[in-house]
Parts: sequence; C-alpha cells; structure tokens
Amino acid sequence: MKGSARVGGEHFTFGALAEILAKANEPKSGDVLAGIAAASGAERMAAKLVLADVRLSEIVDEPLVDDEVTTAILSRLDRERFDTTLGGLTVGEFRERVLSPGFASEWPGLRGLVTPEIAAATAKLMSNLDLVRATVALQVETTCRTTVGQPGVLAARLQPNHPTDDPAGIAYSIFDGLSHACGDALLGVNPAVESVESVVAILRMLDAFIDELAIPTQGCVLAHVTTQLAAIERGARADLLFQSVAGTAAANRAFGVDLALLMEAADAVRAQHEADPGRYAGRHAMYFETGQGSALSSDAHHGIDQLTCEARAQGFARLFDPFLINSVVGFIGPEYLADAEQITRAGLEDHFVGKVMGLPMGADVCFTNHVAADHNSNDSALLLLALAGCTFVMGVPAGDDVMLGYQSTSYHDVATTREVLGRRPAPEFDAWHRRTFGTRSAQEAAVPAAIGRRIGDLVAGR
Amino acid sequence: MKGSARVGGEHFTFGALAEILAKANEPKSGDVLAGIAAASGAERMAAKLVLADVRLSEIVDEPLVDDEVTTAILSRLDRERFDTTLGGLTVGEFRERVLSPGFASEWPGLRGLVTPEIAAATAKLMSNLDLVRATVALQVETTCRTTVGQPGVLAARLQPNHPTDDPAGIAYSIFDGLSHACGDALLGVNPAVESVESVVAILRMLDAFIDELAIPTQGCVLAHVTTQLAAIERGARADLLFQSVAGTAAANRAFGVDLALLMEAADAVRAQHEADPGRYAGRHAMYFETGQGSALSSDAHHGIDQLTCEARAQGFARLFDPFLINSVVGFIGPEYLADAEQITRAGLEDHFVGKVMGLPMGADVCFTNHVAADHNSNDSALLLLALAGCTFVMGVPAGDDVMLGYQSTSYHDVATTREVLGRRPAPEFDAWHRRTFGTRSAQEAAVPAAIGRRIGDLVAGR
Amino acid sequence: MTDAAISRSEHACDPLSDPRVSAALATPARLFLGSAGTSYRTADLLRLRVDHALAKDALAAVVDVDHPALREVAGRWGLIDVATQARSHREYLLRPDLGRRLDADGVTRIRRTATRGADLQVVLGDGLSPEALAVSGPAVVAGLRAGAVGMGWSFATPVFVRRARVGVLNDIGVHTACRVAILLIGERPGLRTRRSLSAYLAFRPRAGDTDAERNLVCNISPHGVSVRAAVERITSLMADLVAAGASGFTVKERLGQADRAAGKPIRPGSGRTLRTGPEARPPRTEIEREAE
Amino acid sequence: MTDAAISRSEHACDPLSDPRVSAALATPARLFLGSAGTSYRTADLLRLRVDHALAKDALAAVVDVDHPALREVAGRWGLIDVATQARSHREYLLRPDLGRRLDADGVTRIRRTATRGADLQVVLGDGLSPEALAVSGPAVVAGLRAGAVGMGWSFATPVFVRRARVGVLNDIGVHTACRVAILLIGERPGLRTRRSLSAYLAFRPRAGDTDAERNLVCNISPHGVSVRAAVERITSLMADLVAAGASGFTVKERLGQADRAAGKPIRPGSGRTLRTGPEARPPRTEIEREAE
Ligand code: B12
Ligand code: B12
Repeated sequence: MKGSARVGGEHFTFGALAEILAKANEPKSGDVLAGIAAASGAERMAAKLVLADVRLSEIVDEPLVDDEVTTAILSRLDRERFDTTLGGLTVGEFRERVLSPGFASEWPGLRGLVTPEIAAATAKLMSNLDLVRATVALQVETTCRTTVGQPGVLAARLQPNHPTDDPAGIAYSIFDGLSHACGDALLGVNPAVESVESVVAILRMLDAFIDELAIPTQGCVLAHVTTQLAAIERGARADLLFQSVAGTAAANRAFGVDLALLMEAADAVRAQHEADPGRYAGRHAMYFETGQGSALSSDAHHGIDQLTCEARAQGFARLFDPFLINSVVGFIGPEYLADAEQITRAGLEDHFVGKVMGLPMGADVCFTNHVAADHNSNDSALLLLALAGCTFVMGVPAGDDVMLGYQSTSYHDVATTREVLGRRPAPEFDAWHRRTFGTRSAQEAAVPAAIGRRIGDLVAGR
Repeated sequence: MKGSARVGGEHFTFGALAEILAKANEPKSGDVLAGIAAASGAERMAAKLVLADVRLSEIVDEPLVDDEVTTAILSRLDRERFDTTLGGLTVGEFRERVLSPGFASEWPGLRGLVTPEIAAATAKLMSNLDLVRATVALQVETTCRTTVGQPGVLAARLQPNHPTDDPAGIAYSIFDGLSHACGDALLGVNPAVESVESVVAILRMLDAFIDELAIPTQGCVLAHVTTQLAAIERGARADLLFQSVAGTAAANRAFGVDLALLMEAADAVRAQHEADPGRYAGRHAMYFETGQGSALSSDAHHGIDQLTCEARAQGFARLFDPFLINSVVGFIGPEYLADAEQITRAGLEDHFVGKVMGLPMGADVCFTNHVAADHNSNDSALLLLALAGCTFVMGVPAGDDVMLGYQSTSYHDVATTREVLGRRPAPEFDAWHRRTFGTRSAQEAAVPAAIGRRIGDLVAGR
Repeated sequence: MTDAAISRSEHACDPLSDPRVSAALATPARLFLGSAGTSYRTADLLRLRVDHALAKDALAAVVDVDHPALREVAGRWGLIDVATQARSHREYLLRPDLGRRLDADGVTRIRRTATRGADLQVVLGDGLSPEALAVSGPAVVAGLRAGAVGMGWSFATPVFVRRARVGVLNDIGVHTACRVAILLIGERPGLRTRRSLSAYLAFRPRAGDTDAERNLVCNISPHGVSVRAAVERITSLMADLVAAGASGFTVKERLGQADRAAGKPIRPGSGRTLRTGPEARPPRTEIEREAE
Repeated sequence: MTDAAISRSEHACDPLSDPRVSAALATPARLFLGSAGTSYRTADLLRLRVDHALAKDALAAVVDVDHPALREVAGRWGLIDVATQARSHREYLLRPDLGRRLDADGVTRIRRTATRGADLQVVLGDGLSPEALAVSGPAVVAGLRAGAVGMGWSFATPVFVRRARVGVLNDIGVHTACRVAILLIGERPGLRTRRSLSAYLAFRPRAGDTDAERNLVCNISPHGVSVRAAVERITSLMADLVAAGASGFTVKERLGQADRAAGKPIRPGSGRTLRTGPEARPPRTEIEREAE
C-alpha cells in the first residue's frame, strides 16, 4: 500500500502499510528506538490522514509479516462476513462507527472480525477521550471458577509476590489484599524461583488457601508455561495457565513459546478442568500478559510499531480464548514508553484494542523507578483505565512489588477507585468479602490472631 | 515556624511556614522560577514530613503576608469554633479526616473554617487519587438565575469568543454550543475590545438571546470589572459580574482591583438583582477566575508558592459569595506549569482547595500551544476533573478559542464526558435542552434555517 | 465592533439559506461540525491535530532584524535592534522575568541612539508569535506614524526587542523618557489564529508599572482586527491616554457613538476605592531618570 | 525455597500473637497498613514517596573499576574492564540495543586479554542498580569461583562491563568462546528492594541467542536470596546446563527433593512442539568464531 498527504505545505509519501501504521502512531520512545517513528508532528499527521482513508479490506490484504501469528489469526477470520460487514469501511469510518451510539449492541457480532491491525489502526485515529468513550460500553464476561467482566464490576488481580517465594510472606500478602477486597480476578503469584518443585508448592498453597477460606476466585503461578506444565504433570492443579506473549512469532520464540506449545498447554489445563466440572464453572483457563515493546526488545518487530505489535500479541492470545489478558503497561522502562503521558496513552490504547477485539482486557497500571512517571501519574492512569471499563487492575501491597522491582496499583488504590467510580468487585467475591470481613472498614480489618494461626497452618500444610 | 527532617541520610531545615509550604509543593516550574522550590526530591519529601506535623492553629497563627487579602480572610474566621474543631489537628491528621468516610456530612459545618493556607497545605500531602477521592462527595450548590452544583450534574460554561466581538459570530457559536447541551453554567463572552459600548452591546445581545430562547442560564461579559460597572451605569443588565483575582493584594492591584472595588461591584450587581426578583432566583451574582502563577507574574507572590497563592485567590473570592469560580489551569504557559503532568496536578489541587473551602469550583482544563501538553493530555485531565466532581468545565467550539489563543475543552468533549461519567446538565437547562433539541442527536442538530434567521434578527436587535 | 465585525454582521441580518455558511462567514470558530456519537468526526479530529502540529512550528519561527518585514521598517524609519536578558527561546519561555528586562547591550544602545522624550515610541517585540509581527507589524507602524504626525506628535526611531515580554515597556520608558510607548507584540499562537498581534500602550512607563497601568488593542490579524481598524483604534486611545495623563484600566477605549457621547476619557466604576490606582503623571526630569 | 525463606516459614508455623509482626518477619512487602477512608494513612503515603525519591537517587549511582567492590574482585582474580556501546546513562536507558553490544575497545581488550574457552566466564554488569553489584557482586564471584574449582572447571578472568544489558552475554560468548557465561547484573531498583542482583546464565552463548536460551537466579540481596543460597543454586544450575548441553527454558532449576528425584536435567512440557527450540550445542571451532 502506498499513500501520500500534504501537511503545512510539506508533502509526505509512505511506501507500505507498516510504515503508515508506524508513523501514524502517537509518540512512543520505542518507535523512535526502532527507527520507525514519524520524524515530525507534521509527518505523523500526514500518516494519520493517509491511514484514515485506508479500507479495512486493504489492511487484511497486506499482512505485515508472514509468520505463524499472522497465519493463525487470518485463518480464523470469516472473510466473507468480514467483506460484507466491515471490509468496505475506511479506518476513519470505522472509528466513527465504533463511537456511534449503536455500536455496543452490534459489536458482539463484529468483534471476531476485528483483526489486530484494524484495531491498532483505529486506535491511532482516536483521542484519549475517544479511547475511553469507545470502551465504556463494551463488556466482556469470562468464567473460570468464577465470572468477571459484568457491568459495574472492577475486578483486581492480587499479586502477592515475594523475593524468595516464602509461603508465609505470600500468604500474609494475600490475606491483606483480600481484606481490601482485592483478588476477585485472580490470586496470581510471580515465582522468584523457576523450579518445578517450588511452582508446585505455591500452586498447592494457593489451592489450600482458596479452599480453606472458600474464596470465589482462581489461582495462578506465573512461571514459564513449560514449568507450569511440568507442575501439572507432577500432579499440581492449575486454575489458569499463564504465559507472556508477544506480537510476532520470533518474539514469542524469544519467550520460549510458540503456537503449538500454547495449544498443548491449553489442552492440558482444559483436560484437567473437564475432569473436575464442579470446580470449574466456565471454559476459560488461560491468562496472558502483554505490553508494548516486548517484540522490539528481542529485535523481532519486523518494522512493525509497538501498538500494532501489542494488538497482534492480543490477537494471538485470543486464539486461546483466555479468561483474562493483562497489558503490563509501564513495566519495562523508558526505552519503550518514555514518560507518564506515553504510559497513559499506551494503557488506553492497549485496553481499547483488546476490548474491541472482544478480549477480557485488564491493565497493570504501573511504572518503574527509571522512567519519568510517579505515584501521581499512576493514580491518574488508573482512574482513566477504570473509567474506560478495564476488566481488572492490579492489587499489590502498597503498590510496591518487592520482587519485580516496580510500582503498580495498590490494594488501597483499588478500593479507592471502586469508591470513586461506584464499581464493585465481581459479585460472588463481593458477597464472600462482605460475609468474611463484615462491615469492618479496611482500617480495622487487621489480621485477627486466629487467621494468623490459620495462615501458619496453611503454609505448613496442616 | 521552624522544622527539620532527615531523608535518606540528609538533614533538611526549614525556617518559616512559607518555606515549608513552598518546598512541600509538588513540582511546578513556577516555583522554580520564583526560586522557592525544593532543590531535590529528598528535600521536597523532608518538607512534606515537616508539614504533616504542623498544627492547623500554627498555620493560622503565622500569616504568610500582611495584606488586605490575609486580613479580610482572617477577620471572617470564627477563631473560637476553629480552635475547638480543627485547630488542634496536624495537617497530616486533617488529610486523614478529609478522606474519612464521614467527612462529607460534617463538612458543611467545617468548610468556613478552612483557610486557604490550610487547604493548600492539605493538598500538598495528597496523591492525585486522594485529591479526586476527597472531593467526589463535596457538593456546592449555588443559584443566580438557575442552580448548579447538584449531585450528578456536570455543568458547562459556554465560551463563544470572537476576535472582533462580531455579534453574529458569537451568536452562532452559542447556538452550536447549546445544541451540544453546553451553557448551563453560563454563557460567558471574553470581549476582545475593552470599550464600555461594546460590552454593553454584548450584554444586551446575551440578554436577548437568553430571553428569546428562554434558556435557563445566565450571561456574563468578562471585561475588566470597572468596564462592566460602567456598562451597568449605562443601563445594561448583568447576571454576573466577572473579575480575575489573584492571591495577594499586590497581584490584585496589578489586575486593577482591590477588596473595596470588588465589594462595591458586588453591591451594585446585587442591587440590580434585588430590583428584579422574578429573574434572579438566588443570591449569587459574582464569577471569578483564578489560576496558578498569576501572582508571581506580577512579582507579587512574596515568596509564597503558587498553590498557596491560588488557594488565597479562591479564599479572596469566597468573601464575595460567588456563583462560580473557575481555575483556568493551563492558560498561561510553561513558565508556571511546565507540562501536562503539572497542569493535571494543578487542576486537581485547585479544585480540591476550592471545594474543601466550600466554593463552587469549575475548571478550564486547557493548554497553550507553547507548553508540553496536547489534546490527549487535556482529555485525560478533563476526565479526572469531572470525576473529581468539578462543578463545571468549559465548552469552546472544537476547544479552539479563536480569540484567546489557547486550547480548552470543546462542546463535544463536554457531551462525551457526561456520557462516559453518566452526568447530566443542570436540571432546568437539561429539561429545556430536551424540549428544544428533542431527541435529535448532536450530529443531526444542524442549525435549522429558522434559527439562523432568528440569530440574524437577534444580532440586528430586531 | 470593528469594521470587519460590522461588515460581517450584515450577512447575519440576512442569513443565507444555509446558516452553516453564514456562521463560517461570521467567525473563524469551528462550528456545526456534526459528530460521531458525541465525539468529533474523524476528519475534524485530524484537522485539529494538524493545526496543533503547525502551531507548534509557528512557535519555533524566528524573526530578527534581517527579516524582510523588519528590514522594511528599518529602511523607512530606522530601527534600533536590542534584546532582553533571555538568552534562548527556551529561557524566554521559562523566564518571563528576563523577557521583561533589556540586556546591558540593549540599554547602552538605546541610551546612545534612541530618541529622547519623544511623544510616541513604537516598540516591536517578537513575543510568542514572531510571525504575527512580521505579518502585521510594518503596516501598523506606518499607520501609527501617520497618526502621530497627524496629531503633531514627535515619532521616535522604532525599537525592535528580541525575546520580548509586555513588561519590557517599563525599561523602554525608563531609558527613552517617551510620553506614550506602544509595544506591538505577537500573542501566543492559537490553532486557527496563529498570527495575532497586540498593541500594548503605556503612558510614561516607568519601573514598577504593572498591567494595571497599560491598555491594549488585541487580535490584529487577517482573521481578526484589520490593520486599518487597529491603527484607528490605537491612535484614538493614544490621544485619550495623553488627555487622561494616565494609562491602564482607568482609561477605557472609546469605540462607538455611545462611548464618544460619554465624554473623554471615561473613568468607569468609582475607581476611587482602588487605593493605589495610578494618577496623572508628570513627565519625569532628567535627574529622576538618571537615578533609576 | 531458599534458606531465608525456610527459616522464615518457621515463625509462620508458630505465629507470634500479633500477626502483623509475623507478617513483617515473613516479607518485606508493606502489609496491614490501615487506611484513612480507603486511602493510605498520611505516614504511609509519605514513606512511599520518600522511598521513591531515594530509589531515583540509587539509579544515578555509578559503579566503576575504581569502586572498592570491583577493586576487591580485581585484586583477587583480575578484572577486564570494558564498556558497551551506550555512551551515557541516558543513552543506556533509551538504547538497550547499544547496551547489548561491546564497544570496539572492549572487543579488542577481551580478545587480547580474556581467557579463551574457559569453562566458566563470570561477567559483572552494573545494569540498572549498580549498587546491587557493589553490595553482592564480590561475594557471589568468590562463591562461584570456589564452586567452579570444586567441580574442576577452569575459571576465566572476570570481565566488568559498564552500562550492560543482559544481551551482552552473546558478545561475551563470541569473543571468549567460554562454555558457561554468568552475568551478575543489577536489577531495576524497587522501593523496598533497591539493590537486587540477578545472575543470568548462558551455555556457549553466541550471536542471535535470546532470553529463551538463558536462565537466571534473581533477587540476590539482603532482603531476598542470600549470597550463600544464590551461589549454591547457580553452581548447581551451571552443572545442569553442561549436562543438558543447553541453557534456557528447556532446563529448569532443580531446588528440592522432588526436583532432584525427577532426574537431571528436567525438560518440562513436551518442548518438542517448539519448532526452533535450542538443541545441545557443540563447542564452536576457532573458524566459526572468526567468521562472526
Ligand atoms: C523486565 C522483565 C521482563 C520483561 C523484559 C522486557 C525487556 N525487554 O526488558 C518481560 C515483560 C518481557 C519479561 C518476560 C518474561 N519474564 Co521477566 N522479568 C523482568 C524483570 C522484572 C526485570 C529484569 C531486569 O531488571 N533486568 C536487568 C536489566 C539490566 O537487564 P535487561 O537486559 O534490560 O533485561 C533483560 C532481562 O531482564 C531479560 N529477561 C526478562 N525476563 C526474563 C526471564 C528469563 C527467564 C530470562 C532468561 C531473561 C529475562 O529481558 C531483558 C531483555 O533481554 C525481572 C524481575 C527482576 N527482579 O529482575 C523479571 C524476571 C527476570 N522474568 C521472569 C520470567 C519468568 C519471565 C517470563 C518467562 C514469564 C513468562 N512466563 O513468560 C517472560 C519471558 C522471558 C523470556 N524468556 O524472554 C522471572 C525469571 C524467574 C527465573 N528465576 O527464571 C523474573 C525474575 C520475574 C519473576 N520472578 O517472575 N520479563
Ligand atoms: C495570558 C493572558 C492573561 C493572563 C496573564 C498572565 C501572564 N502573566 O502571562 C491572565 C490570566 C492573568 C490575564 C488576566 C487578565 N486579562 Co488577559 N490575556 C491573556 C492573553 C490570553 C494572552 C496574552 C499574550 O499572549 N501576551 C503576549 C505575551 C508575549 O506577552 P506577556 O508579557 O507574556 O503577557 C503579558 C500580557 O499579556 C499581560 N496581560 C494579560 N492580560 C492583560 C490585560 C490587560 C488589560 C493588560 C494591560 C495586560 C494584560 O499579562 C502578561 C504579563 O504581563 C490575552 C489574549 C490575547 N489574544 O492576547 C488576554 C487579554 C490581553 N486579557 C484581557 C483581559 C481583559 C484581562 C483581565 C483584565 C480580565 C479581568 N477582567 O480581570 C485580566 C487582568 C489583566 C491585568 N490588568 O493584569 C483582554 C484585554 C482586552 C483589551 N483589549 O484590553 C485580552 C485581550 C483577552 C480578552 N479579550 O479578554 N490575562
């Protein structure tokens, strides 16, 4: 695809869809690092003008890279239905369609036709306000042991990490988070140690914790998927299998995964669930994390900008019908998202592309200490994403992850955000939380000594 | 007041309340320009630690400057009630009190006791999330011809400026704004020409427009207050008298105003209103604009940081029991607020200090083209302020003020924000809007030819 | 209302069949855009963003004495070229205090070459839109000179100040002892209106004067106030300042018949309550000036 | 679980009467803070912000060969001092690609002075927390050397790489032809945990290797994995890599009895489906190396 436009007396020409998409992207340090960003504001706008007139069918007809991610996604596209419903629209028209009042009701029939590149292209023509407005009404419900994604619900993943995987440390962190009503999306531990034995141990501990307190939620240990599979083989039970995924096959290979491996993993965990239907109310069993920049990081971006790569990562995840996806938006550092503005923008984009493709998108609204962002900018981004209808956000003790070395949203932040927006935890969890913690405010909800003992027992396997 | 604290092995000492307040402020380029900002993150935190332990009575006991602004504010403080209710709290404790669930219900009795310096000090100990959380439940209702500030209402000032005050241009802009349901807070024109005659003409045109279409709102022409007074003397009717105000007497003098002049103005407009009780449902008759940086701009800040100056400007405005106040938060340029982060922070601070003092605070969420901010960051700031419960925001055609040369929020932005947050225009106006524009979407609501003719007639005084 | 405004109101009285067209003739504001849901149509959103990108470029424009516009001024009436203490564009943006003070060189040059005690000292400042100065500056200077000459005023060699803020008028007053100083300066650029000039007027400006002691005519641009209208208004205001022996909010611009009928100059509001309002100022003596 | 973790779990089994105390012993995470409404108490909010200010300072810290920690290493086992192509801290942050490549000087120095084809090449990298390298680096190097010697491995002169990213392991492999390379590198600093070191392991690293071909032991710090535990784990992983003839996700760390019972090395998942997974690698010949 070629295209050109005049802006302010200057004439700009673009040689391929990848170039148009890259230059039409909002400013991101990662696109500059990749050498594919627009050189000036005028060039960026010229690319957007050209992009606005590209037809959706042209996007589908010009795959950005020939790899298994592209093949798998396109092979599931119902091209006939696509051509009759969306193909003839330009990106600019599709943006208007998405923002029109009737879109939410026609979207269930359309979302499967939205390819990652189309979603990304549309986001590039949207203001921050558009990105929020567009997703407010798009609800994606999924069920593993419990259901998330209902209207009015803002769920939270509880992330009780520990620098040495100490089970007591993890358990206390979980308990504190539960008292603030975090953990309805899942209890998800990133293990510090990538050994099958310790992954088994944490999975068992989570299982016991959930069963003992009868918490309506699901557990997950975010080791490499092959380590989790090995843990299952050793008899551990996994509510969700986790994997980080990227937007190109080459980047996924650098993560040690590919389509076949993940299909195998999804089959394994579904087989486990099907054997225990009383425990698993729904069919969703996978949890993925994404985030702009990861393809470029392994030099596997093929000249594709990071928002488009992100959309492709999500499109790849969609193949496995996940329970949740999480864009860990400010996780890496200034090389991909330079500052709070870029992080906020990327968060809204990632959420939009995911939602419009029909995914249960959450966001780890976060920053590292080496980027130009801080607690205040993170607060703002959290509120914006929650407002946009983000399926879940993170609950980390005081937002300070003591193992991963970054700042996310805290138990307190989740509680405050729900309060400000009038959102509730997922209904089953909400009811459980009221039963368990009563009307005590979070301030009073210290650890009762009995619970302290119970945690001790749990950890010791008694 | 003196104080000192250790942060990271370094010891910091502060000599006076003004210094503690300035160094405890979140980063602002204006405080750097004034030479009063903390030199490092560590020093900023030391100042915050010290500030957290300052008692509110100590703040009242150490006026920052001896001028008529201070005198007028302190002379209205019920010191006895202050001492028994708030005086003994530290700033840190007051922050917690403000964030506690019961605060909204005790606040009506307390807000008169909150001095500007106390409000500013408290804001300095708050995160962005705190600032939003704190104000969500604080509703301030005021009434001029109509009422604003009800729960669930997000009002908008319509700003139909024109580079030569062309009445037809202004009228078309108003009509377009009305079709998007903007203008419930007020129709407020900044005149390009500071002549009594043209101010009279615009006031008459607004009057006719409001009467003709029976719009439940109020009009205002934002000339210098002395020009508006002269217009009243020539027989024009003013629903609201406007003036920009600053936080010190010296800065107000540079604006050509002082306490006595504004008291005289308030008396004049109230006298006019009392003579026409059928038209004026309420007692509120003044409209003020503020914004961080204006005192420093006339070198009249006396070493006081810009957030504290802003709170003092609002405290000064409070003396006149205003219908609305507007912090024009990103209006001036990078010398006072360097970038989008600082503008957003300042907007949330200004709104918080105003609300906690009991004022009907609105925000002109805006940026100039010479600052590091853009349409996207402005969208984000708009959503955050609306979420915080801002009484009103601005509606400017496409956000692009063709006379004042800056970017604000647009008619579209207001409509979208209400949609996203589920807010409504002020009730009387809302009902009128439905009656007038029916169910037509804004897209269809073009100017019917009849209305075009009516505008022509109005403008011609027919 | 200016001439432009008035001529535009004529259409409004007899609106064309499509009010969108009348609206577009009446104002540069972007009206009746339609929407996508409640958001902008795609084309409108992109147009706004394009204009923003271009406005950013306008800020970066540089106008100095070599610019054709200033060469024109210099060729006709001479031009004294000075700068403020702001050393770079960035410093200019972040340090308005420096943009209000002439640098040492500038002071020397003005004291050596400027006209002393003239009735009218015109100053050209780049301000935030140097392009505005280039577009409208020379014509306004020509008009003001003609007006001054018409009133029998002496007209000083114009001064061009690089990286100027409005407050630099004080230093100009201090070092030229002029009666009325007029600074033509680029306003911050808008999106539609990127090249607007303002004329700030001060009567016998001196150190310590604030905006309370200044007047202005704004929005001089092809989209706004025409050069002809601006010159007429500024000239009439100049005369009123001298009649009042003061400048600032106590002296209002007089525009139409009603204003003129009200006598000259108007002092609206009681004014009396403003304790430190300006008073009519005598010309200062050489000695006073030296002391500064 | 590491030794620290295990010793901590003991309290947990017999919790003190106040579970807050047990929790504080069990984890550096900030738990049971109480709240003001749903927000932080003032003291907690300020503490977080103080820690953030200090973490920013930690990033700015510089560790080079003159640092006592590196002088210690150099004094005991020698130290080859090289840098990547990132020329400043800012460039290091924004250009990870440069932080993954040795600069020309570094290549020359390594090819001239580094040990060729050693069994173990230890590399020290400042990474994002140079302080972490200073705090734990020398002791870990000492432990690894002892471990290598105990297994009869040859131990190359350590290399110190300034402004290093993990990917620099490839260049190290290319230019030293080592069997196992271990990069000790500072992780990005957290708030509570500002000085955590990771040990990244690679078997016969070469150009084009990705993280899929690397293993690591992370969170080596006073708050996390002790030096003793880290050395034990890394040494055992080293041996497993050699046994597997590979590194990366196909080789899992073996920690406790269950892992050891599962035989060595473990290849979990079928692995077979990953079409381009690494295979056991032979040592490369001189010719291959020269070709790169
Ligand atoms: C940033 C980060 C990432 C980023 C890396 C992005 C980037 N390009 O910079 C992303 C999100 C992509 C990521 C992905 C994964 N990570 Co990671 N990551 C980290 C983190 C938080 C910081 C790393 C750091 O500071 N490096 C130091 C700087 C100076 O080096 P760098 O060159 O800039 O960073 C490189 C390495 O960090 C490397 N890397 C990142 N993660 C991993 C994981 C493995 C196994 C390897 C070999 C390399 C590696 O990626 C960077 C680019 O090459 C650490 C936690 C910690 N405290 O260190 C976890 C950590 C290293 N990651 C971990 C894991 C498990 C993973 C995943 C395997 C998760 C999964 N199931 O898919 C994936 C895939 C990793 C792979 N094979 O590529 C674990 C490793 C546990 C272990 N002992 O083996 C850690 C310790 C966190 C944890 N406990 O969960 N990670
Ligand atoms: C920024 C601005 C302000 C800021 C100034 C802050 C600052 N320190 O920079 C604030 C918000 C404080 C402000 C206040 C007022 N302003 Co004003 N302001 C402007 C604006 C939007 C841009 C000015 C600009 O670009 N200047 C150019 C740069 C290069 O110069 P600068 O040195 O940085 O700016 C100085 C001047 O702009 C001056 N200034 C700003 N406003 C005014 C108003 C008057 C009457 C004077 C003499 C000077 C003055 O303040 C700055 C610092 O000295 C103009 C609109 C425009 N299109 O120009 C209106 C404008 C100049 N302001 C106007 C008015 C009426 C006022 C007020 C009198 C409103 C009121 N009722 O209180 C007040 C008080 C002014 C005073 N006497 O001090 C009118 C003047 C109309 C006229 N023809 O006389 C204008 C044209 C806008 C309008 N039509 O409403 N203003």
